[in-house]
Amino acid sequence: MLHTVNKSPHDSSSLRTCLSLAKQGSDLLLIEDGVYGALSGSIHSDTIAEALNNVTIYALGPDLKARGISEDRLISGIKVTGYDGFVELATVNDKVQSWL
Amino acid sequence: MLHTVNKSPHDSSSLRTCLSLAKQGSDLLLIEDGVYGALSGSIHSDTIAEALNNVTIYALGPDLKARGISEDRLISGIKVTGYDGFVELATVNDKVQSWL
Amino acid sequence: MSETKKFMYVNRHAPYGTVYALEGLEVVLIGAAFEQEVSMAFIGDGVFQLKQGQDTVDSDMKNFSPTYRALGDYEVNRLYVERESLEERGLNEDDLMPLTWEDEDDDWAEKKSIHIVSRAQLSDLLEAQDVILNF
Amino acid sequence: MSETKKFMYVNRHAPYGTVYALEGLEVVLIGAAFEQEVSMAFIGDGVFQLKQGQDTVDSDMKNFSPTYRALGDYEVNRLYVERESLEERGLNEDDLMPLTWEDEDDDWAEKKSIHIVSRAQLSDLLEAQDVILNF
Amino acid sequence: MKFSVMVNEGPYTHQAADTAYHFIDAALKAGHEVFRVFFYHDGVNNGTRMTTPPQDDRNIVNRWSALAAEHDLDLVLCVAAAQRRGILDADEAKRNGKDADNIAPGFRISGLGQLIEAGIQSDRVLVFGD
Amino acid sequence: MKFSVMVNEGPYTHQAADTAYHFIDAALKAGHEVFRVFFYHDGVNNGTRMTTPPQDDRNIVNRWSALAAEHDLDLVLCVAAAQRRGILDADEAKRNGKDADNIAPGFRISGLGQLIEAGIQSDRVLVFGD
Repeated sequence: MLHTVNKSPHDSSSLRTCLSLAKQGSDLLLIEDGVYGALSGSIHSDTIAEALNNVTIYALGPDLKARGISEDRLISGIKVTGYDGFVELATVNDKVQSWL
Repeated sequence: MLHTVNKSPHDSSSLRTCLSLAKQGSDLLLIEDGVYGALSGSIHSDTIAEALNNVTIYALGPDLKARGISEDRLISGIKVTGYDGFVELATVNDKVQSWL
Repeated sequence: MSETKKFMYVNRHAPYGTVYALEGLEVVLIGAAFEQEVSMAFIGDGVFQLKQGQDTVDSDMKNFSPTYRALGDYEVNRLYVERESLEERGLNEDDLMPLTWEDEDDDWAEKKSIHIVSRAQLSDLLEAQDVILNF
Repeated sequence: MSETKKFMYVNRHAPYGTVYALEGLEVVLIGAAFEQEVSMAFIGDGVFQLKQGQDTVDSDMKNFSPTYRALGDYEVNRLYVERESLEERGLNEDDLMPLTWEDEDDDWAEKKSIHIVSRAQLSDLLEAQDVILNF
Repeated sequence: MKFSVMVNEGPYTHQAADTAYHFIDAALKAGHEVFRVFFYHDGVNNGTRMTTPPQDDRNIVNRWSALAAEHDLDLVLCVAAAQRRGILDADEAKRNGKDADNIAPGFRISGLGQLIEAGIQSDRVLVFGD
Repeated sequence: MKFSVMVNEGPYTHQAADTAYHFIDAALKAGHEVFRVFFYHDGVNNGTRMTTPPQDDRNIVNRWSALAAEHDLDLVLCVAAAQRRGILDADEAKRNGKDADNIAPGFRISGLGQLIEAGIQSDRVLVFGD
């Protein structure tokens, strides 16, 4: 199952709720303002780094780039993908849950 | 100064940000989904009860009523007011900051 | 048309502050006509949608809470409410509207539509769906 | 028209995810023509508006970050950024665009427009305003 | 006391448009003056006459138009925000080569300067949004 | 693979309409089928031809219309959501006694059943919103 989160973890509870319900082995794609969750060194980084033991986390490259977040600033283990990768994730997973 | 918060404290950081910046003696009015912050027994109730030492907190009655929250469920010390009271608060305070 | 699918409507917004709850409910009612396997999940502030005693007379909005009571008649009778979300908000099952449906396979016995489930159970339920729509 | 008022534009939204930052900036530019005492506050995710290196070429949105660099020419040179908001997000002053203005009362010396302030200082600044507009 | 109000969200989607309406209504009833209501961001969607909400719900657009008629309220839609969202009066339709307009009675389209002026002229400015 | 997409927010205000567009564009480029794009809530505001965004920004409405023309995409605006927000085609304008319509090329107005049908017919449904 693919989860998407499009909100900043600083402003919204969406990422926390997603992580509380995502099963081991799920994919999580951070999009839009959700990509701020991929930044290392924030007060949420430890929680997200820990979640990497459970789920594979991706961040949408075009959204990182728009916001001026370079890949060297990401939490180690988070993968960057494009819209084509988003489509691929939505294909290989049997369904998609958007944590709006 | 009058502060308004219109978001649930469970979903948004608005109330927390407001309380971190509101000065001693300020008025705070909870409106719309912000009135959920007035509920006693929630994981945020202690923080809000503590803030009552600093600021006077009001909740908009019509918004409580719409959401089925009766006054006996509110954190002790929170006052209920109507739209007329909202106007009065905006009048007696020299300005209004909306934590959207 | 293909076989029956499992549809879950996931509700995470409080009522009235935004329109998502009301318009989400409109989808559920229309969807009930399609004879799919339907359930609703109430997570986070979504649990507030089911709060008893909603009264919009002073705020001049449409009180759509009675519509939840009609869901049973449309055979929408699996409303899953996350226990942890209730507890975090200072609510319990008695705070929710008593929603029921009549089971025609059991001599029209009146049964509860609301099922309080744990976070772990809800996670399993999400995983079991074919289509998830979020409101 | 009455005397000069203190206007503060409070920015609490990240750029691009929503339009508030972009349309808020349009208000600041228009407002600069009114010769009021103007400042901007960046709180919470609003600090992300000033992040260096924004590039929207792959997302086909309008990159409005260059507009912040123009603010100095409009004599909008008091941009207050909450230090705690930066720190919570893993950012520091070097992550922000280097915004400057030229002080005509000081032989056109180039000065910084961004002022990193503590939560307590920001609270004082808010209190000192006449009009607060939120974006 | 002289109030101005900024409304940042469209009708129905967020309660902001409702709260702004009830606040203004209460302020007028208390004898205050409302200098201007400025609609910005999606708030401009409050000013289309093309809405047909369900019969059993409030009609937010008509409610604004009626309040404006009763109290000679100045309801201003920001032109830049309105262009992004497709809200037009006859002049704007002509200027932008559109074949119709959709502004509701009691509203007018103008620039952002009207918001700043409202801030200067009013004793209090309140912002309602998301 | 057969995709359907629900878009819940209007253009510009939230990035959802952009992300949905780029996702669909990428899916089509990868050779997938897009069965339907269903616009709900404020998403119906993607379907008005009355917008005039600034020259230096993307034109979200025109972008949808062009994609629909190129790929014979089915872009459906929910009728109930559209009525609340003032989006109309000629039929709806007539039915509701309005003097104009504002729907953009490539969009059609229909009922919520179209969303459920999309869920039944498609391999994947994605929701983009706020």
